[in-house]
Parts: sequence; C-alpha cells; structure tokens
Amino acid sequence: MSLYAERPPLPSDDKRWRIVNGTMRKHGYSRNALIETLHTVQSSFGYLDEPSIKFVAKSLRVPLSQAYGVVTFYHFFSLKPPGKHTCTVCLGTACYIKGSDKLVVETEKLLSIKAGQTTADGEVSFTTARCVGACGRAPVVLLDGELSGQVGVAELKAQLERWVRQ
Amino acid sequence: MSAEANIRTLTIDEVDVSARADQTILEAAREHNIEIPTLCHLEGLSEVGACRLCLVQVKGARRLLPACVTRVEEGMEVTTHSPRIDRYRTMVLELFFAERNHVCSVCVANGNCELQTLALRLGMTHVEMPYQYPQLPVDASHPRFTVDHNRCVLCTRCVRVCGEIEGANTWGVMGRGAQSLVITDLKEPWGESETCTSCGKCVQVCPTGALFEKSRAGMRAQKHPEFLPYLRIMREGEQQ
Amino acid sequence: MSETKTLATVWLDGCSGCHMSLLDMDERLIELSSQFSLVYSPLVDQKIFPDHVDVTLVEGAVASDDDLRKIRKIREHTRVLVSLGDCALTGNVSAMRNQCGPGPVLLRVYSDGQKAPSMGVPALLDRVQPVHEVVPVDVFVPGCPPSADTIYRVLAELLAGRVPTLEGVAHFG
Amino acid sequence: MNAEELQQLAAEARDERPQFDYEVNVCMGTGCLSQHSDRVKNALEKEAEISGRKCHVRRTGCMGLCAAGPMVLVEPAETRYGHVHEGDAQEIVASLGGDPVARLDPQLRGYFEGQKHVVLENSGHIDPEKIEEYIARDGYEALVKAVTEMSPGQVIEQIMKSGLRGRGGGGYPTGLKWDTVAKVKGAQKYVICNGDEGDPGAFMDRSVLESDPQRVIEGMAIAAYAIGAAKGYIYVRAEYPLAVQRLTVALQQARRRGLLGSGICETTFNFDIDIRLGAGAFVCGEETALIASIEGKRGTPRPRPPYPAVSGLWGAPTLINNVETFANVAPILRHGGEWFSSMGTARSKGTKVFALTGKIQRTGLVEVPMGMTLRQIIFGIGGGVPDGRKFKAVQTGGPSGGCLPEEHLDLSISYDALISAGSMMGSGGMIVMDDTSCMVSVARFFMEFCMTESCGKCVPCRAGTVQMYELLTRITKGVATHRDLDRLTDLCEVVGATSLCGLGQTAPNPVLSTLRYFRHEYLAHIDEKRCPAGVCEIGTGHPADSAEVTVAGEVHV
Repeated sequence: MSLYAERPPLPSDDKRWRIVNGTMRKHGYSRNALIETLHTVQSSFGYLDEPSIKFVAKSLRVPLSQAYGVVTFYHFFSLKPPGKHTCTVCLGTACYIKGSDKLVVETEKLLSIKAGQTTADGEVSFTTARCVGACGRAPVVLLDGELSGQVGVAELKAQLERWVRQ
Repeated sequence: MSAEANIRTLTIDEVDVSARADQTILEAAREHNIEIPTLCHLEGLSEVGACRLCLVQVKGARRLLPACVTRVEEGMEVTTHSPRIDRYRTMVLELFFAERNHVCSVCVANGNCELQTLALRLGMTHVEMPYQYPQLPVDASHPRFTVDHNRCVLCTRCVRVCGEIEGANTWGVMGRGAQSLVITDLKEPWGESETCTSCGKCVQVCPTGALFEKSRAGMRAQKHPEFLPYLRIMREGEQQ
Repeated sequence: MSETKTLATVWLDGCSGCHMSLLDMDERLIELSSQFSLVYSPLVDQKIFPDHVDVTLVEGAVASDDDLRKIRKIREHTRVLVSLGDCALTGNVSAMRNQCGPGPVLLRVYSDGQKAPSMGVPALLDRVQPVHEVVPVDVFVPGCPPSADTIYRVLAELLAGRVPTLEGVAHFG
Repeated sequence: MNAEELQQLAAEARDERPQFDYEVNVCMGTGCLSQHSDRVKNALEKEAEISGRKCHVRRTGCMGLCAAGPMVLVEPAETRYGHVHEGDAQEIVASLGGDPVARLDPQLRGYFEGQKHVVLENSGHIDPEKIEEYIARDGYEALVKAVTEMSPGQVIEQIMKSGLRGRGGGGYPTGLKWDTVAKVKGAQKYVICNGDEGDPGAFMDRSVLESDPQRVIEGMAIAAYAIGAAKGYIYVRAEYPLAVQRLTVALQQARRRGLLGSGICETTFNFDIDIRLGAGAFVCGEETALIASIEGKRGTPRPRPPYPAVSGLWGAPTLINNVETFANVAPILRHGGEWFSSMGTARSKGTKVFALTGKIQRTGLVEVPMGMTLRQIIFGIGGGVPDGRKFKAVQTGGPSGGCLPEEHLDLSISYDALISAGSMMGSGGMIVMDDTSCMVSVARFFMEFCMTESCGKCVPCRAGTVQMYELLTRITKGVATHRDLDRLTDLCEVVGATSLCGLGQTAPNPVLSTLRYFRHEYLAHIDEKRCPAGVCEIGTGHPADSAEVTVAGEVHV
C-alpha cells in the first residue's frame, strides 16, 4: 500500500474523461487547476455531478468540501444536466432598461418554469445572465448559445413555442 | 535585530500602549484589557476579518479597520469605541440576528452563546430590521453531533479548525451570499462523511448553538475553545 | 413623592411567562403598588382598556388580527409602551411558524379531519411580528422571561421619570 | 525578435497594403456577428472576386456603433456603412472609388466626430487574429523599445508622467502601483490582467480583447518588464467565448514571434501569459477575490493590507491592472508620458472608453478625452434619447455607481467629478434612462445584483444587501413607510462603512444617488402609493385586504 493516495481511475471508458484528465495533466495535477478542470468537465458533459466532482477533487487532492464550495460559488457551474435547448435572457443593466425583465416573465409563463430550471420533459432550460457584454444590442437573448439582439417578446415566444412543440 | 526595534508604541483609546511589531491591534488591546468585540476571531485560528465587529478607527485611515488583522504601527492612534462605531456594531449585530433563526430561548447554547453575549454587552435590546425566517435544515445524522444551520453565523471557525488544526478539511462553505452554508464533504449528511474524524473540535469552537454535542443538548453546555492556543504551541514546539 | 401613575399589562401571543416573572417580584409588588395603580391586565378584572395609561407592559408577539387591533388601540392610549420579553421583542417561539406560514401549523393542530374554526376565534396573520414592527415602542426589555429584578428596575426607573437602560443587564433568552 | 526584425516585419506588413486599392473592413465583434456579419463578409469577398478589383476584405473587431450593426468600413475613403446585409455587397463593391452608397449610411458621422481613439485606435482597422497587422500599426514597438533601450525605472517614470489611472473603476494611479510592486523584493512576481468585466452595461474590455488582443499582451509584457515579473495571467469571463478564442490565438502568435517566452528581444527578459477563465462571479473583479479565483478557490476577498503588491498570487508580489489600463500602456511608451497627460483634465488624464447604452439613439462604444461633458457624449455623440421621450438619468459606474440627473449633464467627466456627484467612473458603463424608467426600481435592480453577487463572507454585505433589497421592494409595492426609508438610509451607511470589500462598500451607491436626486420618486411611492414612471405595479391602496400588508403598511411613526 502506497503512503500517498493514488490518483483515482477514470470513472468510465467515456472518452470525455480523457479530455478532463488532459486538462489536469496540463496543469501538473496542481490544486490550482480546480476551476480550469471543472470548466472542462462542464464543457464536456454539460454539467457537474457528484461523481465527477469527486473524481476531480481526488485527482487534484482538493478536499471534497472545498471542491463543492467552489462549484456552488460560481454561477457558471451547473449541478443539473441542461435541457435539449437553452434559453438565456440577459439581465444586465442595459437589457433591463430595455425591458428584458418582461422577457423573463413571458418565458417563465410560457415554459411554466422559473429561471434556473428545466422543463419537465427536459426540452428547454431557462436561465438568466448577469451581462453578456452585448449591451449595444440590448435586450439580448442567447438561444442555444447563439446571441440575438433587440429581441421582442413576440419573437422570443415564437422561438420557444417552436421548441416546445417539437 | 534588537528587541527595541521590534516594539511599537501606539495609543488605544488614548492609552499609551506598546506591542510587538507582529501583533495586531486586537492583540495589543486585549493585552491591555481594552475590550474590542469579536465573533469570527478565535485565538489559535487564522483570521478572516469577516464579522466586522472589531472595526476600529485609526487616525489617518480612510476607512474603519478590522482590529483582528491590522498590525500595530508606530505612533498609531486607535479609537475602539465612539458613538458611530458603537452604532455600526449594534447594527451589524442586528443583521446577524435577523438573517437566520436565532431563537435564544429554545437554543441549546442559551446562556453560553457568544452572539447572545455580544447583544448583551453591546446593548442591543431589539432588532430594528425585519427577521428573514429562512427555512434551514438541521442535520443530526452524526452519532454524536448535530449541526443546526438556523443558528449558524458563518464565522467559519469550524471550517478553519477542521482544516488548520485537525487537517481533515471536512467542513467547507458552499454557495454564496445569503445562501451560503457550512457543509461537510460534498454536502453529504455529516454522519456519512468519509473525512470526518469525529474529533469534535468544530463543536468546541462554534460560538453559537449551530454545532452541539447531542449528549449535552439540554444542559446549556459550555464550549471549550481554550484548548486551541495550547495545541498550537505544543505542535509548533514539536516541529522545532 | 410623585402622584400615582397608571399601569397596564397586556398579554398577546406569548406563554404568560413574563407575567409570571412580574408576579415573581414578590414583596416589591407591594412597594410598587403604592405608586402604580394597575388599571388593565389579565391579572385584574377590567375588560376595557382605559383612555389614558401612563405605562403599558406588552407581553407576546403580534400573531392574530385581534392582537393587531389590540396593540394599535393600546398604543393610542398609552404614554410609555414597554415591550416585555422576547416574544414582544423578537417574535421568539411565537414567530417560529414564520418559517412555514400559518397553514402547516393549523393543519398539524387540526389533523383529525376537522377544519380549523373560523368563527369566534381571531384569524392568524400570515406572519408573526414583534411589537415594534407594528407600533412604535418606547422601552425594550429582553428576556425569556425577563427576570423579576429586571422588571422591577424598569418600573422603578420609569417611576423616577427616567428611561431605563438595560445594556449589560438583560439578555435574550 | 529584435528591433530590426520588428521593423522589417512591420515594413513587410505595410507593403502588403499597396497591393490593394481598397480595403473593406467588416466588423466581426460579438454584436455584429449576432447579426450575421460573417455572411456579409463572405458576400463581399465573393463580389470583390467577381468584380476583379484590387480589394481586400478584412475581418476586424468592433467598430463601436453596435446599434447599427453589421458595420462595414471602407478604406482609404473612411466610409462607414451600417445595417449592411449580404444583398448590399455588390453595391458596396461597385461603389468603390466612386460615391458612397447613400442608403447604407445611417448618419454615422456624428457618432465618430469628437471621439479620440487611443485604446480603440486599431479596433475596426486590423484583423485581431493576425499579429502582423498589429505590428504594421506600430505594435510591439513600445515593448521592444522598453526592453532594449529603457531601464524598468524609466518605463515606470513614463507611466507616472502620463498620469494614467486604473480604468477598472477605482482610478488608482497606475505608475504608483507599478512602482510599489517594482520596489517589493521577491524572486517571483506576477502580472495579472483583470478581464472579469462584471459591471453589467460595460463591454469595453470584451471589445478590446476581441478587436485588438495584442495590445493588451504588449501592455502586460511591458508591465512585467517594469516590475520584474516572468509570469502573467489574463482572467477573462467565460461568458466571452470570442474574446477567449482571439486571445488564445494572439498568445500563440506572440509566442511564435518571440514576443512572449524566454529571451524576449534577445535580452534576458522572460515573460509568458496564461488565460484563466472566470466562472460567473462579479466579486472576482475585486483584486483579492480574483487572486483567490486564479488559485482555484472560492472567489472571496480578504482584508487588505497586505495589498497584492506585497502579497498577491501565491503570496508573491502581484500587479493587477484592468484590460483598458494595459491597452493604454503601449501608446504611452510610443508617444511619451507627456503626450498622454496633454489629454484630459488636471487629475484625470488621457481618454476613456464608455459603453453608451440604454435609451439612446446610437448605442455602442465611444472613446473620448477625459473632461468631455455628459451632454456632449449623450446628446452629441449618442444622438440623445429616442422616440421623443425625455432624458431622466444616466447611470455610470455599474452597481457601484450612481444615477445622475439632468442637472448634471454639463458635468465634465473625471474620476473626481463623478465621485463628488455621487457616482463613479467604474469601468465605463453609461446607461441612459428616459422618463419611462422608475428610479426606485432601478435602485432595486442594482441591489438585487449586489445581493446575488455578494460572496457571503462578511455580514454587512451578505445580510445588509438582502435587507436593503427587501426595503426597496416594499417601496416599489407601495407598502413602505417613512420608517422603512429611514432604515434604508441607515443600512446604506452601515453597509458602506463596514463591508469587507468594494462590492459591499459601494453597494449602497445606487440607492444613495437616487435618494439624493430622485427622492420625490421614493416619496411618491410611499406617500401617494404611486409610481411616477408607471413601472411599479402598486395595488389598489387598500392594505387592509391582506393582513400582512396591513401590518407593514399602515403604521406611521
């Protein structure tokens, strides 16, 4: 038995774990690489679940409580899998002044969920953003990651209805 | 370096005081029996400067400074109490009381709680702000201890003692802002923690009734954080 | 010696422990009774709150619409309003239901299929409030209950025409 | 690379240009890309090829006027087109050398007149993914000069002389900061570029990183030379994928050209930069929180002192400047500190980039000399408030700033003037509001922001922002009392005075400034149960309907 804890094996054969491992290796399995690695997990898998946090934490020798603390501190990280489609309404000041709060209300009504949730059928995730830095085009909505500017309520509703109906 | 070169003279509340250069205002004040209220500070643990109760006025400084982390300087003029500072401290204390469910009368720490004692000392007779009444869990899964988040003030003493003294790093903080919570491991039930050594240090350093020993829940049990500085001194001695 | 002042005590949503503590003053009650006349209290047989009261001690939080009506009327007719004890000051145990609202509490109590009565009993407010959230309060006396010594001190100070200071004397709980 | 090689490279890159009679630049910043400027570029390329004219179609970064996107700039005529579609390509190419296409000019002139581009001098003119184009416009001249001809002390002297102050918000003198870090002894030092542009409504850092990333890299390298650092980090928001991508490319190119790495300019100076991604936490704009985040921890700030200059990243002396600050460094060294300090006001030198947004005709990025008035920017450059509505307020400084009313429109912009008016420079967001905005709601909006972005470490910020948010909510609901207003004022004072970091210390500012200039709106909500802007949904005014409201609403102290 080794005195030092060995790095845990990859959780599964899933190729994406090798990408995750690659990020950690690039940083020499340093504790500092925690956030970078979590970014890789999230971009590979879409979200972070308990086994993946545990795997990363143990690989980097970060205490579990600290890893969980980091994951839940940053709003960019999600503990739940995203829906098939994502709709993000920007709530930056410029967008707010241009009425993006109404877009939020309408979206929540149409999808019957609150911001931060996914529809029961797993079709659409709805989130809000603090500012995506496209204030010149306010109000801004990200549909499946694609930025649309000067979005009206009717336009957004039409797109969401298309997704819901599918 | 000579011993004199390491000594700083300053005034605290117009009293001439001398202190070692590596001492904080708080240490210097307490050595001279000048009381500055604290909550997150605990001798033997690192400082976080989070509770803001030890803020003092230093002449020439633009802002109030936390006495627990501010080092003494030659010629410093420190004021620990003034109507303004006292008013701020009381309001900060009110914020503590209003943010969670501190119901002293039915709390296991009633009579031995640092938050309760601070309210008494600072003359906080009531809370001007509306209470938040958040719904917070109580985790009694550990065979010996319980964590009641309703009484937690997020001082992070448990987190620090667990990491710095016990080295288990079982405790951490999750979330942010008003949603912050102290957690064990991946927010798993304390009783199922794979890292907790059940040493109980966190319970002893907890200033309120957030962490308590089940066996003494009804006994207004006193906590004993005094072990910390000794433990620290002993360990440092071993290393030398 | 000043002339006799009028004193009232009120019991809102609390356990009456503060009133017990008041009685705990024992022989000091006799001393005070020469300077105070008790004009309204659960301890005396007087149903109508007088038009003018010098000092009113309020025990308990504001939990029902009846409490609300009462405390407003009392405030109107009282010169010095004293919040007595933690329930009046913080909501205390009475306010613990604020974490879930009155619904689950009623459901728990009337769990045998009965409906909670709506006639003849005061309706619960959505939120239990400390007295000072509802009307202005002049003196705050923490404690669950405040000790007889504390209450005596408060009344003696008021009699002497001073605002009692309780810093370092009375604590919550 | 040495000075000669750099000059040679610059000359080569410049020589390429005469091959073309015309250059057609297409903005491919985030704003224009969202309006499919990539398709416009493809169409223009196709048309240029068909026409057989000597015309180079170039991808560039932001041209500033996002409202008129996609934007196209034709050089050398300096003709700007807005709202360009694929179908316009043929007409644009055909017009080269002749009269501009009149129908595509949405009166852009007013927007660019009066601006002075230093930070944005290359934005819209170069391809951000080609280091050669940056070098052709005197890029890296300053770094080579600094490293080969100047001592670190001389570099710092020029920065001091320039009077440059931190562009991230606080306005701390940059030269002084550099000098402090340079003087601290330490084998390992770090340079950090703060690109965690968290202020909602500000996007100049994103734009600079997308349009001219080499400029930031050069600025950082010069700083590293001046303070004696060998390692740098750029902390960028993960919400800015395009900026991250362009920065990644730029770093590779700079390394390949020997402008980063070891032995830069054949000297002993080594410096390299890594990118670190933010993960959605506004508080990480605070220096110590940013450092914690780079170290892979929760982004919570710690008390200062010790300042990062003494004990920063991994305890080493660390210099942290914002993107725009670094972007100013190369021009200062190229033209000298005096040149820079000849622009601006007595204590605020140079230019400042503002993100002009909200209820304004022309939204986008503007760069103007310090000292310009708000009126000149909003009504001159921005074209005023649209739809015949009335100007009400301009918000500057993000959640740490304030709202300034019409009376302050003639305020000439400087760090100190904005602070004395109750607002802040911040990173340069400028959000214009008209009479349809309710100022109490705006204050509440910012308080919600601070509340959710509070890290939770210190109680005044963690719990105080919640209390203030709830009080503001009560006011917008028309159930607040004067006692609530007093409480709000008290909380503003305490949270501002006792919070641990800048987030909490400045969180009350939007409330304080609206209370100062728009108190009547607060009073209308409280006394008349009325929202003057018609934004807040105030009930029937019969609080007796709800027991809870009764308790909260009727009592007057």
